Amino acid sequence: MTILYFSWVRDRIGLGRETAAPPPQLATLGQLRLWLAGLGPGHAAALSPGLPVRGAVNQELAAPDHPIGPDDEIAFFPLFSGG
Amino acid sequence: MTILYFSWVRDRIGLGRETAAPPPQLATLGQLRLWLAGLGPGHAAALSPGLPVRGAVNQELAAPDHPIGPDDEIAFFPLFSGG
Amino acid sequence: MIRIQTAPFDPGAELNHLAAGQSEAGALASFVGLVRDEGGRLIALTLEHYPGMAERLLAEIEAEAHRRWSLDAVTILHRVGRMRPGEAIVLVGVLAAHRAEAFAACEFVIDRLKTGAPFWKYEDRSDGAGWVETTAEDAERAQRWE
Amino acid sequence: MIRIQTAPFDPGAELNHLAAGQSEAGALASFVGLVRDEGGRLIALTLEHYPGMAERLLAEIEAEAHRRWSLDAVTILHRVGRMRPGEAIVLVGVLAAHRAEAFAACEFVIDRLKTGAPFWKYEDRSDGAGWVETTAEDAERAQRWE
Repeated sequence: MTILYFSWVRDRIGLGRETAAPPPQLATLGQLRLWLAGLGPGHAAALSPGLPVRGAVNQELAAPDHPIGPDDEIAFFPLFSGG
Repeated sequence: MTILYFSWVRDRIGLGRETAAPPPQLATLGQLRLWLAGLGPGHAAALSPGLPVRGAVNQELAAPDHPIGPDDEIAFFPLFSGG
Repeated sequence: MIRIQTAPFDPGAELNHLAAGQSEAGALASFVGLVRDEGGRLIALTLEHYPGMAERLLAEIEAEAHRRWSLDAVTILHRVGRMRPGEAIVLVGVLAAHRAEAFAACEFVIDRLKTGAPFWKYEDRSDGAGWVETTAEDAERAQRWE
Repeated sequence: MIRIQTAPFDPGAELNHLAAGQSEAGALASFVGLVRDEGGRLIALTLEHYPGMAERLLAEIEAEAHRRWSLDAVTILHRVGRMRPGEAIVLVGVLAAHRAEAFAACEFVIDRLKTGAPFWKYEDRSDGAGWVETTAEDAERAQRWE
């Protein structure tokens, strides 16, 4: 599973992209986020519950209950601030 | 007194500018318009009461009761359609 | 900046000029009015104006925009004379710190200009020629700002 | 037309290109977002994006604008990477028969783009550096269109 990070989520984790093999019982985007937040202090500072982070599955914005699979491209990032 | 005409007011009168010496008892823009409308068929077709014509005195939009004097620049024209 | 001219103008170059050198402004809203070809029926559009009065009324519209909003710069450019389909008739550019003001002021200026400054359009069409009437829509849009 | 690029772009040239060759369109409304110098404190602004997703969401915004209004053409151009005060970040140009649609669609696109497409701003300032938060005003302006 490919996971992309942007903006301060990436800065805190220290990586823009990683490949993860979460336990197969993780079925949703929200469960994946919680699992990633437990991987270390950087991941916790970026992804812990309460932080204003949104997620996407295969480049579509997705809610925490969105199902995920091993071939998905997942991304986490803050609210957008373009333009 | 200099009188300017624009757009179809000018086309109907056949002149863009004329110098007129109206009778001194003509004191307002509206009286001047009526007097001009009586000068001939072109003037009548351009300035008769009821036609959608506006007037200016010294390059300021002016109502029919606006006073006029011999040194004023008067203009008559249709509603604006620029831009 | 107010300019009325017979020569064609380059809208993009005018907008770049407006944007240049105003480092506090984050937003440039603009409007360019172009000669429509009216399904191929329009041969040419001629814009007439009342010299002197037109410049003065445009300057008043510009001043009123500055009174209503916090703006860095405004450009109003109006072409007069005979022009062809596709050519630019009028340009309004508004530079401001933020886009809400820039958009509002730009719409205000073009709405006021259409019915509040002494310009008249004459159409030369393959199906006839004549002076263009003020549209009801233009009159309504101008009234929004009263 | 949607384009995301690292190289600087010329807003005026892009707008002229949009206006060219669409002889039915009488109105070009546009917005250009420029890097503000924040009273001399901003050294550079860096725009990051999510490649692929950004292009797709901009294309969705463009398609939604076409669904809501009758438009001849839309250009959305967003620069990414590091840029200096005065440079153009984003351009939205809308060509339509009439100005009411052109203005509404242009405001819609920039409002949606600001909070609805995956771009993030990072400021490098003489008084500190950091990621820019979505402003409450931007969030409100985007909600006007829901």
